[in-house]
Amino acid sequence: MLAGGYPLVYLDSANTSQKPQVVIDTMVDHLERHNANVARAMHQLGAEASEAFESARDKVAAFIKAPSRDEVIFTKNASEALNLVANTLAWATGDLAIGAGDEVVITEMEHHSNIVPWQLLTERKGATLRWFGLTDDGHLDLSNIDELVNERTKVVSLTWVSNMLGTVNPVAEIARRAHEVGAIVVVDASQAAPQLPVDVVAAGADLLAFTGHKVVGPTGIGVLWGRREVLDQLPPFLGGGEMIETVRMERSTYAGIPHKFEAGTPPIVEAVGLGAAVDYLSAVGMEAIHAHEQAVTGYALEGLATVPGLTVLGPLDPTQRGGAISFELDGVHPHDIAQVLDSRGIAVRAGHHCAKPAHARFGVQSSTRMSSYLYTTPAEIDALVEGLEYTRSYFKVG
Amino acid sequence: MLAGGYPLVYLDSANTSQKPQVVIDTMVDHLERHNANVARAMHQLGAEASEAFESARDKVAAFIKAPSRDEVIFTKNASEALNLVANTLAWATGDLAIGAGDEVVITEMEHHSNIVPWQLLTERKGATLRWFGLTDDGHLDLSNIDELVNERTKVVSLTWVSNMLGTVNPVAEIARRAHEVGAIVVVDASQAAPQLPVDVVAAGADLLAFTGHKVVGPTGIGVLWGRREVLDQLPPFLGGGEMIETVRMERSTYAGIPHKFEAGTPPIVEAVGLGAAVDYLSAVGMEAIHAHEQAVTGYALEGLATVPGLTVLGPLDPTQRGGAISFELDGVHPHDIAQVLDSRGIAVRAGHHCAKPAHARFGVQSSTRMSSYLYTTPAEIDALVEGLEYTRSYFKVG
Amino acid sequence: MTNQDLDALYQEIILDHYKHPHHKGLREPFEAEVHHVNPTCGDEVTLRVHLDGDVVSDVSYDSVGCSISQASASVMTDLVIGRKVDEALAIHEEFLTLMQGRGSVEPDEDVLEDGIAFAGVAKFPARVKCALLSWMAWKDATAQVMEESH
Amino acid sequence: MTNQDLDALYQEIILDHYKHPHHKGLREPFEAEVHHVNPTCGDEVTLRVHLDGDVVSDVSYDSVGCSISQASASVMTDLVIGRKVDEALAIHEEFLTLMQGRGSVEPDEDVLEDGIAFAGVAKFPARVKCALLSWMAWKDATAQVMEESH
Ligand SMILES: Cc1ncc(COP(=O)(O)O)c(C=O)c1O
Ligand SMILES: Cc1ncc(COP(=O)(O)O)c(C=O)c1O
Repeated sequence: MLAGGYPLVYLDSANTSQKPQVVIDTMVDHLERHNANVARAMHQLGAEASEAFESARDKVAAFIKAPSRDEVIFTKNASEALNLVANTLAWATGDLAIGAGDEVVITEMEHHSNIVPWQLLTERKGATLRWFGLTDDGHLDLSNIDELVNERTKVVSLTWVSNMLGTVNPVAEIARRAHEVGAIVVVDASQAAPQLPVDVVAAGADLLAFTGHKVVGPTGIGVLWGRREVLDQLPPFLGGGEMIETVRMERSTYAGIPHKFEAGTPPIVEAVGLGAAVDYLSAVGMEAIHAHEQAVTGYALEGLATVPGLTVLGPLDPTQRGGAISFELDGVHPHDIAQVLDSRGIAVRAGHHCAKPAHARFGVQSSTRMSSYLYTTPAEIDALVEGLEYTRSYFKVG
Repeated sequence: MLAGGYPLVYLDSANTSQKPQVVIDTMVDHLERHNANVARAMHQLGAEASEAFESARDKVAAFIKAPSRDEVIFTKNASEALNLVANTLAWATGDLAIGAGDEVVITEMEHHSNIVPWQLLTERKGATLRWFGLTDDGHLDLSNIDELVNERTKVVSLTWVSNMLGTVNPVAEIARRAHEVGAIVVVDASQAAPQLPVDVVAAGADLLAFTGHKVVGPTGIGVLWGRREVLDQLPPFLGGGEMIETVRMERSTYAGIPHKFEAGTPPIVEAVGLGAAVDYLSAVGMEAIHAHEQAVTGYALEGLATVPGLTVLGPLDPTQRGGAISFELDGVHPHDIAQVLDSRGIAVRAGHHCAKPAHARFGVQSSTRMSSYLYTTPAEIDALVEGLEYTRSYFKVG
Repeated sequence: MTNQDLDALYQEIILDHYKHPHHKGLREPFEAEVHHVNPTCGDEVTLRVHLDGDVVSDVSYDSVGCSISQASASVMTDLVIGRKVDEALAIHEEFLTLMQGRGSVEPDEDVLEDGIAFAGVAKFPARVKCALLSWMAWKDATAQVMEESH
Repeated sequence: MTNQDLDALYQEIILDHYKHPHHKGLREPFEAEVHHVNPTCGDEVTLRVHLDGDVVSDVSYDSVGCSISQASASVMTDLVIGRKVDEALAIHEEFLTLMQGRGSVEPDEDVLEDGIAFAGVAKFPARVKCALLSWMAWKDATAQVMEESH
């Protein structure tokens, strides 16, 4: 119940998800009864904390079907995971080194967190950033893939599911082309991991990132998965704490994966919470969650189509998209829509959703986005549609 | 109560502190009732989450007497904060740029997290890493400070309180010399912030780092404070999310501090927990905590002196040191000491405590460390001393 | 939030200025042009200032944004055009104080005129930035002109 | 942890090997020398392997570490010196299985001899690495010799 007496209609799950009680309870139990630092401690609490932390790694590895648990690296969020890759590539030597003449390919529908790291990398190393454009119906324009992804391409980094358009991209197909030319493939699964069954190998990824707070886990935790051969070749990212093998003042040597990339005290209770979160999702079943998402999205697309002056940005076929639906409403700015909806207890997002280039592609400054999740009901979609009608009348449009 | 029926005697607070109930309750309340993403959301939950997150920044700014709240940057731990500085310096231009011929000065008593980032920076940029040595009684050897910190010095980075030796370093005095030659001063306050009243300006720091989980806050959150002029000059660290001003595919511009250094969804509930933690410490009073720490440390040093064959590493005067006491016990390896103590419910740390060079300086591989905090009682110190006697008899030494 | 809060936010005056903004469009002459963005939502304003001695003789702008940010630009131009720079800056201060007061500041109609309609906005932290966008751009542009003329 | 657990960990056999380690010290000849570290605690071992055809004819070492890691090195040398390499590797496998079994594996005294005393260690995850340090070093060094002789 919110101020104003309306029940909460939370349609902002692509921004962050709500947490099941079991996630919160698991975290509280850990903080109250097993709180200690990990890896370093020999005592009972330390052993309990390490056990809980490392078993969260096992759970995440199973959740994304990682060939090895050691390939799962805990970061603070998806952004750090993506930056870890771009940042270490800046210092990589050998095959992975990037320099003048080399190209990095992204797409026009990326979240800023999968754009800016590559801008920084290519600017700093004198390499070139290129990208897939978008078709009018919100898909990747793959018509020039063979020219775009070529023998100069060192990295192809793309989102699996767009957080603005909802588009599900043919990741495995693009990965095939990238691998043909010897590029590595980085997949931003921030919106995919919450909604789709993830199999990192089947996806064709060399590296894959997602974030805890969107998969019903806590903030402060993200995941980078990488193929062992790639992770082994990358130089360390942050230095210190337990990422070392041995330290002398003159020189240090580094631990193997995953610890090599986990400097300092990791987000322990956050990893434990994430472990509980992926267990929760697996118990519900990712297939079932995906089916529910498609049903709700289909229902929402139908409902939105009844609102005069409303235009959906992105694919209109629910079987080809994720649960985030961005739209425009003639004559009312997204901020104002979100504000009126909020006065009725309906939480949506207004703005550029950290995807300014995708907005620019469709000639809009900002949009309103509703995003559902496993707890979303058709009645909540009805409330949204009614709320939009009310918004139109409030601003006297139409 | 632990397995074995002993009450817990937690003497590993320099590793991580236990949390007061109010910190846990504040986090649970946030997760259950105000969970949303920050900055981006217009709805009520979003406003509540943003308000809670940003007011945590105010609390931390007050806790360390920061001249401006915008100078407080949330990171995932102290290690990330220190790496953020070393990492952005690698790409800095102008006054802060570091290259061949330049020198970075650290000390032999640093935690690995304040050694490895500077090794990486100096190796990568062709600069030289130098360090203060230690005296036999565990102080910094300042005899050669005028030669060591010279006009080639760009950065002096040192710990305020040693996590191994307990030594409290004369940070302001060293900062004075560093500023004379135009170097910037980075202070690792990971062990100081829990125990001493911190005033970043009085300390003479240009940048200062500490970590949430050692100040009765949660894991997953750390703090970097920096003088605005320095932070403004540093290039961005991680790219993405809310660290931008505007993003086009060709180029982006960046937000001002603190957001420039906070890419992606920040550790929200962790910041809220940290806010509750520093409020708790301030309510108890940092002066009182410091006095308690000195009293307990004095009592512990006396107690340890009664154990035959025990040698303390570091200063023996409790007024000159923090609460971490590392020691050797003739004929018993630290692992074995920690194990026997654990069988009596006493939690200490055994190993190199992420300070291998300081151990090497004293010719030891590893040591046992007891570390107290505001909740530590003299009776717990008595239990430790008894436990050590028992350890000696168990291993039949002396 | 209640319906009352909503109506306090979207006062008639605001909606009027939104539908019929004053002084909109980019005009010549001008001594400084600035471009400001609200990073969180992407709202933008391009704004020009023309000073005639110490008088704000024109402020013209082009902007994309919500009702609050559009109406605020319109009201701002009404308030500053024709004033002496220091008077206009004082009005800017007064508006800033109102916006940052979280709803606890009583606005002075003699100074802020239609600007008092924004009193309700101060209770919505997420919208305060919208209301301030064009004011900040105006201050920035004016400072640039003043600087150059020194 | 109880006192019983503690006694299960620190069996007399372990303490004996700790106080009086077998085959300690670095000796010649050798075909490979390795240096292994336990990153968490800093324990170290330098270890040399001398093969004579397919027989482990000497294993010598210098190490710093706790009772478990010291005793384990001593027991290991007892078990592998004089064996054929593949037999020794099989014993290594068996010891590894015991250590990673979290206390659920029943050790075979015929194969592991004094090594069965380490059964209690398997219940202490933090100490398993101590027990394995020298075994891993031996395996690594042996693999290096085998590789070179191909
Ligand atoms: C002096 C010192 N510096 C840095 C750190 C690193 O802190 P964190 O592991 O939280 O990054 C610690 C604690 O481990 C410490 O004691
Ligand atoms: C597609 C996509 N990538 C990356 C991110 C960044 O995630 P985080 O903010 O947790 O780092 C998000 C969410 O904000 C996203 O939707």
